[in-house]
Amino acid sequence: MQFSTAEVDEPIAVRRRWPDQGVSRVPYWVYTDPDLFAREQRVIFRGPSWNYVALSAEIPEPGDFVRTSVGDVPVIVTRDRHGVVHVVVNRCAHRGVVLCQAPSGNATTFTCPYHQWQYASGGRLLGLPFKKGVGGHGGMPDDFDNADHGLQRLAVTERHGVLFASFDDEMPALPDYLGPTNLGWFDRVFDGRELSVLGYQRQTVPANWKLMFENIKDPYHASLLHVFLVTFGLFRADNPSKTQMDSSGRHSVLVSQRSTQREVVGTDDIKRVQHDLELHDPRLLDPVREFPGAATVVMQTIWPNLIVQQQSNTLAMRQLVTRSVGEFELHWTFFGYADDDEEMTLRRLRQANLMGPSGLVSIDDSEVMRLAQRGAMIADDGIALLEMGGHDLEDTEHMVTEVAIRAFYDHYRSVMGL
Amino acid sequence: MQFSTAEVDEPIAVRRRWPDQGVSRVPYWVYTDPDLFAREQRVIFRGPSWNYVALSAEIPEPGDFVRTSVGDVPVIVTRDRHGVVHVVVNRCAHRGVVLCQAPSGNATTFTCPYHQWQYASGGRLLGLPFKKGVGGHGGMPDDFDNADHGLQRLAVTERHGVLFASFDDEMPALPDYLGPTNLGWFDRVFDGRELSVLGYQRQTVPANWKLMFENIKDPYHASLLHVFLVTFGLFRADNPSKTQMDSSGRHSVLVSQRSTQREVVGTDDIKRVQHDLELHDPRLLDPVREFPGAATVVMQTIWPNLIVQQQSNTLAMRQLVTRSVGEFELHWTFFGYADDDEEMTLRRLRQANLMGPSGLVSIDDSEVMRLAQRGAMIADDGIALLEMGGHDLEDTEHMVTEVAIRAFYDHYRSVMGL
Amino acid sequence: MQFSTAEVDEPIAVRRRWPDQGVSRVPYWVYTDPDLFAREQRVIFRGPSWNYVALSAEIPEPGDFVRTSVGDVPVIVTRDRHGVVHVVVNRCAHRGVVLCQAPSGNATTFTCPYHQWQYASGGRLLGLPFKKGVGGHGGMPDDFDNADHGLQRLAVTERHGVLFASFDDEMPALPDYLGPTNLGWFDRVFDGRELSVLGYQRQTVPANWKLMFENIKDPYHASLLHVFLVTFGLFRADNPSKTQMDSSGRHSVLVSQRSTQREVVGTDDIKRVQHDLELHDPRLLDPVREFPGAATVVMQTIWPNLIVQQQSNTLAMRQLVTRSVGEFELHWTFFGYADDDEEMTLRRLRQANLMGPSGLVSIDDSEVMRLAQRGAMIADDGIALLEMGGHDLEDTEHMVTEVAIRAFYDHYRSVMGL
Amino acid sequence: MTAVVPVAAAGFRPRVGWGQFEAAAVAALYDDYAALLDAGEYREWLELFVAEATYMVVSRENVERGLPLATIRCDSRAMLTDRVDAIIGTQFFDRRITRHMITAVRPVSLDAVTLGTTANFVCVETLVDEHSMIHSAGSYDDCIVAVEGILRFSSKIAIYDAPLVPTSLIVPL
Amino acid sequence: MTAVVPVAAAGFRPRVGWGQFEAAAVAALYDDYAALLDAGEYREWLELFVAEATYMVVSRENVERGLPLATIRCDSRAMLTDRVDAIIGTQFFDRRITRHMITAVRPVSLDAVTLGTTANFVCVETLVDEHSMIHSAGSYDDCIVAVEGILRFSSKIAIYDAPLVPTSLIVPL
Amino acid sequence: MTAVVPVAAAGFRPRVGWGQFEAAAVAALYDDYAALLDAGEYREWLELFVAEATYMVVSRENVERGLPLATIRCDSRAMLTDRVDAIIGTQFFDRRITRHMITAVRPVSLDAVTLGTTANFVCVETLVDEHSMIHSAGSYDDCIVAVEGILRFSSKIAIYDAPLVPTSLIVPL
Ligand code: FES
Ligand code: FES
Ligand code: FES
Ligand SMILES: [Fe+3]
Ligand SMILES: [Fe+3]
Ligand SMILES: [Fe+3]
Repeated sequence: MQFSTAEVDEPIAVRRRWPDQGVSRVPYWVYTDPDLFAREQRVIFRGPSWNYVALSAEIPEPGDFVRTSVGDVPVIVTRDRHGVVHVVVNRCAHRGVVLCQAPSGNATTFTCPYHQWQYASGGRLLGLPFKKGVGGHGGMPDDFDNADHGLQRLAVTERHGVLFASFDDEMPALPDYLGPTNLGWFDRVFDGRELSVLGYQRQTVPANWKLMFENIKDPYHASLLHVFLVTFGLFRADNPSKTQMDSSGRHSVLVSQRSTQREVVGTDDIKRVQHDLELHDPRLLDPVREFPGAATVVMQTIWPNLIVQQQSNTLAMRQLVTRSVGEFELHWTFFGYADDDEEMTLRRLRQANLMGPSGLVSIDDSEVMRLAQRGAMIADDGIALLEMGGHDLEDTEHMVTEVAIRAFYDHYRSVMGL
Repeated sequence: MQFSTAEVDEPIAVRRRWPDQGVSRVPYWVYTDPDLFAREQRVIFRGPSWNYVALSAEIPEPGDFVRTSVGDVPVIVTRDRHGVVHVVVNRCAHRGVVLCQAPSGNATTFTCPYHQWQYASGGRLLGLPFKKGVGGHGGMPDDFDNADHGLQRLAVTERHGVLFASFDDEMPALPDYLGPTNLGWFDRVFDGRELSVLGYQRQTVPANWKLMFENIKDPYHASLLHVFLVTFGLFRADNPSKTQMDSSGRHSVLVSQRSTQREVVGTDDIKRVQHDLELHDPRLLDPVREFPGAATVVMQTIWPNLIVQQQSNTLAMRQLVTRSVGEFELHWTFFGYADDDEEMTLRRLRQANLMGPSGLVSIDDSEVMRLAQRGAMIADDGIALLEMGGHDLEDTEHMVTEVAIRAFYDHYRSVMGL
Repeated sequence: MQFSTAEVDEPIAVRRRWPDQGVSRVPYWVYTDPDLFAREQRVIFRGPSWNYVALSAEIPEPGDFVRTSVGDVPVIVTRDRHGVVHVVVNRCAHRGVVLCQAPSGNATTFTCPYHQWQYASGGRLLGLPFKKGVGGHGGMPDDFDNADHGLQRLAVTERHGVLFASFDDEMPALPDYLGPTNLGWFDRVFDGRELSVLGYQRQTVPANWKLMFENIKDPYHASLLHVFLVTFGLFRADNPSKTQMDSSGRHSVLVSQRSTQREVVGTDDIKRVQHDLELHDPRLLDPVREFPGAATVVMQTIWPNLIVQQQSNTLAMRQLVTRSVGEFELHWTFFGYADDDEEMTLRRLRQANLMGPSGLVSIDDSEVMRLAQRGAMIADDGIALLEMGGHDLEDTEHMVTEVAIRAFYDHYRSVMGL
Repeated sequence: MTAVVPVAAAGFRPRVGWGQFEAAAVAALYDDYAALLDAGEYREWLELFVAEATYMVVSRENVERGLPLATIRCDSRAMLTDRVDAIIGTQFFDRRITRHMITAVRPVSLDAVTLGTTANFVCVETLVDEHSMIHSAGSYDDCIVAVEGILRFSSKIAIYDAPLVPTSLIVPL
Repeated sequence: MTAVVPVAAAGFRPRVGWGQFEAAAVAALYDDYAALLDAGEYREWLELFVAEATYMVVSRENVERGLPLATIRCDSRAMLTDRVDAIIGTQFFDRRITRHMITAVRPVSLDAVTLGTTANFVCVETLVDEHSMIHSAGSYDDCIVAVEGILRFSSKIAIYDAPLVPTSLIVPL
Repeated sequence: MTAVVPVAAAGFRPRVGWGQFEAAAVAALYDDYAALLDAGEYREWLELFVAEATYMVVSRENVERGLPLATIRCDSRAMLTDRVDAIIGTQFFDRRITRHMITAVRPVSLDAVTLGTTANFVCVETLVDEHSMIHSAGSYDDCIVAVEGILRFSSKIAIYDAPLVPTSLIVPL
């Protein structure tokens, strides 16, 4: 079978009407409507988009594979015996069994447990037992052609060790998809050096997936919610910073620069700051500059399922996996570079304390997403406000704006026909 | 945002048709249809009704607040610095975060964790960080007016220490809402004396919320289900008793009088009674008369979310909080009077053993509600029978009737357009 | 109330269209659409079908009863004081309480806990408290007739100790319902000898109920999935075997014959076989022949909720109880014959290690059903393939076919109007 | 006269020595406590209390807010017996099978007569036709005395963490 | 010959003394039992049984109704070994990670050779891609003997409370 | 310098003797550990570690795949103190009430200074307005030393079984 990426019948735009004020408003039903969620799966995650699936460094050798998901479709990312990477849907073409359960491994064939149908790394059906019957009895019809019954394949692209896949075969090349500005920021971290995977952190968040993108595209909250960041000078609203989108608004990057000092300037953002707090073990935060330029925090969101995180020396891919309209999984793949020395590796591992399900920054975010979802679920006629920084969709040179969220919903509306 | 209290589009009355026999029948889909439940939220709990929210004694001081719910809308009941009580929806006007998590406390401002928007006790938006931007950058548009972005306020009324709220600003005064008869019974317990809160008991019940009202409006079951009551003479079908509704049928009161003896009279209701059972510690039940008149049990149901319980000397507000079509929360606030001596307080605390999630009376009720919901869920074409005491809607002078339930559904149908 | 067995309004066939290739394809939405599931309850389980409910040996004495379900309707199977078996819906005719909670017992009357309405074994309403009121007050209307308010009764039929029930009063006799071939296989195990119940095993399976029938009607998987069976010679694809349906295709039987040896013949099915594996305690598998003919495995599926299992000497009724579109319960009633000696009983008890939630055969099946459901839930536009053995619906003399599944869906489509 | 407010310490209580009490005997008392409740032997379970014992089940919410209301309040073993009589004889409910998992039993106060202990509990409940699930979790705040060499509870307070009880709390914690 | 009906006492069994058995050694046996199962070391786990040992997993329903059927029935350690061989070598299933929480280990019978014990268990299971959840809860009814000073199970019956098993019962209880 | 990869043994570790360590004292250490965390006394909880102690919370997935990343990584008690400061002072989250059920504490390595232990844990969590539920299950892989006769953790690794953490892991395991 193949997923249709065709438009779906139900006329959502009729049932649901976006507020007249446009993208400076977000109706709460975008976080709670199961039909809308089903539509998002079809037109966004199974539609014309490049979904992050893995780092090439996770499957360095021929036969290596990892399991992951594109939207809520389980897929296997494989490297075949010739070193070519494939992404196939993890569902048997016979009767639909999810056939691979290992989170990762090395195999050049995949066999379904139910009737032992065997597939190649690229999804091709290699063979099935009793195809010709047994003792002249049974078997598949003469017109049965293995070629028609492989695992569904996705289009695959790789750039500097990062793997993306799409259900759409007509996708533009990744550089065109990202646009020049965001491509530049992408290449800043993925500069062609070999990556080394440090490990995974995974969590479920009881919130709609779009709240995660809102959160990362929202510099406004950082200096207000993340007391830890501000307390230790990692982020301040008055730090030099900027927000840059691609032309469609679907991708964006937030760039900021650590302040060199901690004195209190007269900004609003420090009400809850613990001025007296000092680290007992400074090794928890001993950032060193490793990238060209002054930026110390670069958070890039790549439509529709990826956040590339560079906070000081902790680097991670944050992959969104949608579970339901009210829940998503966040998979963090922490990495460094193959040429990191052990001291740098230890630094990254220690700074990882800031991120993930126990992250001294991200705990705050998970919690407000959870509470925002609860707010959205109260009733379906509420509306969120996105007016910080005005109503426009332009790049900015500061952090006091919700522009990247507006741009996100501008694109979302066009894709979803809302 | 504001909740619309307008009628909703889906023509339920068309999809669902009430049985021709009228309110002496109840179709089981009223307990199981999620669309109907959503409509109840809009037209009942967020419609023209006075919802119980708290006792004034729970927030005696300026700044005191408690969290609770109206239907499935979380609200905060606050007392401002001037002593005025407000009820506001517990959802930030910015991007919908449920902002207050403390079950109770003292605060004259409420700050949302996400971007530190700050609200007054009455919901007015006091301020937000970076409203004017930072260093000349960003900030809210010039036309942004705090007055447009407060927490949604509910109308509030208080009578003799009991607080009610409504999403409808056009509500009649509480005495008119209750009607003379039920107002009289209300004032019997709430006679203006200062109340003292003894504590809370809370439980979830896997049943539709209306089954709770049916149960309390049903004197027929009391002498048959509650063996403990009958065994110890607290209730008998042949006790002097009556059932009184208001003119709309939405409120009702059941009044009964303990029998002075335990001999077996020839009623049907004693099959399961344990004649030989005696209390090992009579302090568990040593009721004293404290109200004028002979009534010893007065159970008053006030549309749409309150039961006022007086069973002997145990007094409690039972607040219904709807969670889903198949589950509700029951919040019990046990109270006495500020002038109770310690002996009376202890008596109330001991008699509390009869009520709540471990109540020697209410355990029975929770269980039959659970089993009635399971019965309703079997299939949606079943119908319950409400013919005890006939088909009418008149007050009665006895306990052998389901009239108060019929009256409840008579009102329910008119409000719901069924 | 009575369940209507009438057709339902929603025009499913319009919303859902079966693939053009017919029954050699199964669209995944048959496993995931809640509306379809509701329709199945009405037109299949509450429609013209004989549902297995119990073995007569479970309720040998007058007054004996067991609780079970027909589809998702809880029922009680009772034997009245005269020895007559009845099947009644376990829901009070008054206000819907599920009245019987004991899994089994002995009682000639059933009393609802809520208001003590009392029913006879056959569901007749024997009486209710206060029917005539108390002291001249209240009570039921004069026109209230107990005869109108019994528990809903199902039609009941018994054959050789096996009890079936139906919501349809016009059902054909069981022999006609089964058809001659399947009746013959049925009578092979149920030959009129008295049965003895050895015990129960019960499990929930997170899969649509039809996947269970597919699994049992699928001989193709047996030699490929069940390594234990093949390893110990209990099943091989090249064993003499056959698949036989009734004329409608709804019932079927799979018959196979253990091979006398374990040498490897050149079939595909032994990839995973553990050639070196020997039993440390051969008593785990010491089958003896007990039925006429050479068949050692006979798996019969009887529409819509029964599998009769004979694997060597382990005999069990597998009853399907639907819980939701994505979950069913499997209730295993293991039995033998009253004239079994203790050695045979022990043999059956030991061979029971092959079946049930811990069965060395059935563990495999539960797991693939779980994984097939997960595959079906991925998206609703996938399609399963049923071409093994061709496209036809004819009986076969071999195991290399999916014909019985095709026949099942052929009947399913006609009943469901798909 | 009985204290109105449960004397539960909401917070942490540091460890003291076992004094004249044997740790193993205290552990045995808790083990028997769980085994008796989980076998439904409520009458025998009563024997683990002295006649004057008080038994309370209370929500952490009330304890922390200093409110005197308990969910189950027995000011004597006799009153606890009345509750057991009710569970066995007068209440209607579907059977609950419980498993009380009691861990971290710690001595927290000691005098010539009484050992104060705290412990954690998680109560797993199985209802008819349902899977086993967590009913409640919380902590105990108890007093233990020796009666002719046998340990008994002179006071027991079970403090449950979640204010919301799932349906009912029937089997004692 | 082996008893057809599991010799499980459905009800409560009162405590006896530990006799010649050391309470700590019995506790260690149960701790190793849980640790081995939860690490997936099924072969080593077999070593905790004597050769003649019987092992059964039974639903409380069958025990209470006096029905002989077990869900897992091994009439010897050899038969239990066959099951372990199957779990390791022939069965298909997604990996289950378990945590057997065993509490309230109590001596309930004693003779010159054998100590009878009961205990409570709650088994928490973690499946691929899912959160940890309760798989089952119940009680043990066991017999323990000393073999050259080392304690082993001569019989073990795990009685699970909920008749309905969630999907499958693969890892022994 | 600190090891990059957590020195957790993914698999089973056989039992050794208690040596110079008292089993009861080790049990008391774990009991205090649970009681302090579950009472929210995080500062006092820090006292159960020696200054040089390392503390890690890591997913079984990373351990089994040999990946060095931990979910919480503290290379000293000072760093663990920084985390406690953050939990108390800088992080935003709704209150979590936990119950750490720790069982099967077993000695698995012993030298003149250090006792290696493993144990099972199941952490039950209660959130505002919700029922108590399982947050996580897993095993401990610890090192214990005696400081002036008092037992302390010199290293602790909590390995949780389910790769997916429900929302957040805030209270230490
Ligand atoms: S379902 Fe995969 S081989 Fe049949
Ligand atoms: S959501 Fe409340 S301040 Fe932004
Ligand atoms: S509901 Fe059964 S008697 Fe009233
Ligand atoms: Fe953030
Ligand atoms: Fe009642
Ligand atoms: Fe099978």
